[in-house]
Amino acid sequence: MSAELDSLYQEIILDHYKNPHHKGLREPFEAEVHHVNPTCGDEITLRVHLADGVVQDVSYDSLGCSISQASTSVMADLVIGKPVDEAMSIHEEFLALMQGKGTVEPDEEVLEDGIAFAGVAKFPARVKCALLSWMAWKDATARSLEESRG
Amino acid sequence: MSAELDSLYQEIILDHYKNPHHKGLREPFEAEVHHVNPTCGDEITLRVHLADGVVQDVSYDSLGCSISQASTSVMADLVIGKPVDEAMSIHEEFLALMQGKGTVEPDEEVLEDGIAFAGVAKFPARVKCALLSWMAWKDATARSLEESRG
Amino acid sequence: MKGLLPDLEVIRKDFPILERTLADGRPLVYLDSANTSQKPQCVIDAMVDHLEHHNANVARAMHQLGAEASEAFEAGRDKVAAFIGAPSRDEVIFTKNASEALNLVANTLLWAGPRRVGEGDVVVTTEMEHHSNIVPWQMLAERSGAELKWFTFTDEGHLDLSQVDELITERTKVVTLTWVSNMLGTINPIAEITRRAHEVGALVVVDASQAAPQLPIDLGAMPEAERPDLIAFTGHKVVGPTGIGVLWGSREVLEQLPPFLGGGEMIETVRMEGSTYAGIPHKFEAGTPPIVEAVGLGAAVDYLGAVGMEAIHAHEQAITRYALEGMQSVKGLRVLGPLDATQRGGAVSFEIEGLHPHDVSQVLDVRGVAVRAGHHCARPAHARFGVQSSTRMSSYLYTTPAEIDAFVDALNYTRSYFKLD
Amino acid sequence: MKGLLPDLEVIRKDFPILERTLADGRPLVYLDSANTSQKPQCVIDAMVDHLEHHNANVARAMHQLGAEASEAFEAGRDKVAAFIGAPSRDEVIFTKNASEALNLVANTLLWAGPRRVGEGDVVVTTEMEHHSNIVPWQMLAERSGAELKWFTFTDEGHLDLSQVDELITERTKVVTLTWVSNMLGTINPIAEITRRAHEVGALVVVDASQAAPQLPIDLGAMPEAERPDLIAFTGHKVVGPTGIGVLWGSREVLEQLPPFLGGGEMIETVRMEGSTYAGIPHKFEAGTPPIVEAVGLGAAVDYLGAVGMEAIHAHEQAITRYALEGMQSVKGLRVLGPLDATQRGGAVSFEIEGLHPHDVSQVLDVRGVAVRAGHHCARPAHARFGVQSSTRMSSYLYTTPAEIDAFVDALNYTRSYFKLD
Ligand SMILES: Cc1ncc(COP(=O)(O)O)c(C=O)c1O
Ligand SMILES: Cc1ncc(COP(=O)(O)O)c(C=O)c1O
Repeated sequence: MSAELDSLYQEIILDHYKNPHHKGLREPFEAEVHHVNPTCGDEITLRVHLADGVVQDVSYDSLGCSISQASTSVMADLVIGKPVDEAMSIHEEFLALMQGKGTVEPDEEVLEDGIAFAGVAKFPARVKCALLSWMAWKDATARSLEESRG
Repeated sequence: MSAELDSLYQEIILDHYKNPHHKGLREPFEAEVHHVNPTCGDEITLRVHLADGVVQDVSYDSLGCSISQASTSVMADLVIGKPVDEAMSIHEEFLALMQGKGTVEPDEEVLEDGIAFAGVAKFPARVKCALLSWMAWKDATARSLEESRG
Repeated sequence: MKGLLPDLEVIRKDFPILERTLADGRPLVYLDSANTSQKPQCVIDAMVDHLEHHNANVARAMHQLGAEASEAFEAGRDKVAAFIGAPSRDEVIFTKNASEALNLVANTLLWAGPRRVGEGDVVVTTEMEHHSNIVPWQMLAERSGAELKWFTFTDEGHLDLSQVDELITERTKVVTLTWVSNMLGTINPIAEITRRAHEVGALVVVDASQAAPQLPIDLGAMPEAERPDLIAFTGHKVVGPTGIGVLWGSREVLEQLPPFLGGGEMIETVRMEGSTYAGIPHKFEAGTPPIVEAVGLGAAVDYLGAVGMEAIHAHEQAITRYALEGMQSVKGLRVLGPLDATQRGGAVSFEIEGLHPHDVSQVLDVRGVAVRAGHHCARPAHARFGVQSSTRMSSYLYTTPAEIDAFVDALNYTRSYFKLD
Repeated sequence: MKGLLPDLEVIRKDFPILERTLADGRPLVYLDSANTSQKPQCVIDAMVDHLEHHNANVARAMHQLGAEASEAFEAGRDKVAAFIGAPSRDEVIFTKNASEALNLVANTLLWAGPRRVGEGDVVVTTEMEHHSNIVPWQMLAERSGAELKWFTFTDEGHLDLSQVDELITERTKVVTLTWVSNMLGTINPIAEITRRAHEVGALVVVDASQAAPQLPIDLGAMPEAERPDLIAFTGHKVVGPTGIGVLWGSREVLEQLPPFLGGGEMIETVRMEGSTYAGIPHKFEAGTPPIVEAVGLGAAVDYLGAVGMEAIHAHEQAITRYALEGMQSVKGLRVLGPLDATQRGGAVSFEIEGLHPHDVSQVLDVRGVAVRAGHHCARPAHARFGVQSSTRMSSYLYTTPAEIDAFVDALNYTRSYFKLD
């Protein structure tokens, strides 16, 4: 039993939960979004700052469970400083991992600490928790890009 | 099988169906009502003329199956010329017979040709057919009484 | 007989009710499938298994049972989406029946949004609709100030398409019609009418209640110009349970419509001062959805899919052709609707001179033949023929030629019982 | 333990799902009954028997199967009427769930009639409602121009009745509130509030979704001044199936309300130019009703009646008292709602300092204990406490003290798993 729980609550996840990286809302930003998980009420306000095709900053304020908080922290680590295209493909990779029901082997090269979420994929009800901030990031990034285009 | 059908389609019923009594809309009347059986579309327009506490006339125009047509004819026979109170108690008696699921023994003294409908009570779907005109009559009579009072 | 399902006897074994007997030990000849279909064992078993082993509320419950129930429920949505070839599974909304699905559309069109229907607009329906596709539009017209107009139909039971130009104009905001008539059996030219309606920017709402059980539907394969914007059907007519209906709508249109009922599951955030709403499909699914019903419906459309909708359609046509032939041999019988089996669905309404439909269905019932008598919730279509009601026989994938024989025999017996000759 | 159902082990045997095991072979400890209840075998069997032997459409079908189906369906209505002591069985309307029942009322109040809600009128609800009893009234307020006001509640989870005079005035047209809160567990003083609302002529709409499963309800025995005008509840929480809800309303009020959805069954006569409507209950039941669901719900309320609602209520109180005691022994745990078991229903929401509800429910789930985590469709009530979500345990007639022990153990284990001390 504890083994099953441990596969979900990896040390890395609990560490990020206790000490989230990049937390707080910062300037500058081109887009701010607010996403909610309607089933449980978890919320995130997230800002994206893009420049020269690179994710310069992701800042956020959020309330939620260990999985959603840790996932936000890991996401910020992964995308900040990356070209938008590369960040998007990391997003795709994380999404595929989460939707794979535990059958997808995570690539540590790409996902780094994100591989700790492999266990979450086996808990369908928690997948939404892990994806909340990623979806918010994708949404905000798309808006930032529109902003800069339009 | 034919026996079961015969218990429903008594000769008396088929006779009234072919040669309905008192049919047609006549003057004078105090109330006219229009009732519909929403499931099958059977309709009746019925007028009641009361005077001196007696049902002087019941006239009607109707469209419907053998049971509903015959029942209307028998009803008119039974109530025309009767004091309103007595007609109401005949109505009660007919209602009890119809709702008795075949367990009520009809009283020929009171119901005359109406006893032929005893078999209908065993066909729940047809009870509504037999009652359509009786309900219309009761409604029209109640309105006539209000009319004369008010 | 050509076109019959090859495994008809095997299929009949799937439907436990077909084995029961009625009064006097008579076998059941069920010819009322347009009213509601019978259920195969696999649908019943799927529901029982769900209730006995996986029952929990969905979406909101995060425990193991909740995950199982949610998965079973959403799998029902996937199966329905596959059954009609929906471009996206999120476009499938569960309602309580087809009537609610049609009301959902008529109701939300009254409120703010790009599709809003108002004063001066025209809503077009037809004279051959089921009441469930007339009354909601009457209500919309009354509440919005829009005008309700309708196609009439010919003596042969076909929509009078010469009215198209008059009815479908720049003022027309909605065109709604049935794919297959539940009374006449007519199959309407959905693609053609949809194309015309789309040309003027009107929304097309199709009542597929009688089409879904009988015709292969592949929305994704239809050219967009000819694809209706919304279609509705009902679980209990596609061998599924009562308590569930389906509204499919294109994502674009569903996103344009405001929410319908308010409550749990359809919200994003609720504050006392105001609320925001979830995306589709949840936006239109307030409250606990029909969970065990979605499980049953999923099993039902899987069953139909396994038999094959093409094969079911061919079977229906073969049976209907045989029935039409048999009925025309009955003296004084007039069919209300097309006589060509290839142009119609399997519901055949008729009248017999000198006999009231109640009396016909009564005699048939005593012989074990279950048909429907009345206006079949299509009073205007009856009025069009100057009749108040009719008798209707309707077959389905489990109907045999022998049952049609029993039906025709019973019609002849009825005439003789009432001494018509 | 005093108050427990004497035949608890026998009752548990009636519920097949209680015998199943979860991952790792752990027994199921189902403490999510306020979300949805489990189903006894007799309910499942009644549904199966109906589908296998008596399935047909109701009202409109006049053959033998149709008569059997109609009788079974209407018997469901009789049983529900008896269950709540309804003055008349025609006052029982079947909807798809409690949410639809509440929307039906909020929706029809917008349209013509003596009860119409308009500009300048006030609608009163409370801050402890389920979203399904908030959002419909927000929509009504927005569409009618009426003002929505609400009772707040105290730190102990009781309605702040000092607001009565301010909220219930001559302008108040509707007062709606939950009988038992699904989040706080609070039992509200329905009789008192109804009396006050009736004094100003306001309509009283009670959400009985959590009351019907737990409290004996006898509408007929209530003095008219204190009897709500309408009450709503849902089948799946009273050991019945999904896909069916109940709206009870006094005949007088139901007759004053215009129809809701339009379509088959709710009409008297349909012409293309306009329609007239049937009397209650059919006026509010458009389309094919939840037939097999009514059969299941009838069996469900019969089952509860046979066990006895007084006995079930006593059982719930005993279990809830025991649970509250156990929970208070858990360090850092705070109950959101009344602490006195005699003043509350069996849903107990709580938070544990330093733990997110998802994480609590996750650890519990791995131990086989099914509880709910989130806002339980009562976000405003959570906001009132300054929290975003909570964990909720909810018992029912099949819950044992041993299950409560397992639950409390699991809470302590959760604290230690997350190294809280
Ligand atoms: C108090 C309360 N009201 C309304 C509802 C809504 O019931 P349903 O989801 O069946 O419509 C619920 C349950 O979810 C409830 O607990
Ligand atoms: C053509 C058509 N439309 C709508 C309906 C309504 O379906 P339901 O009663 O399930 O809402 C029916 C069946 O009764 C129908 O045949």
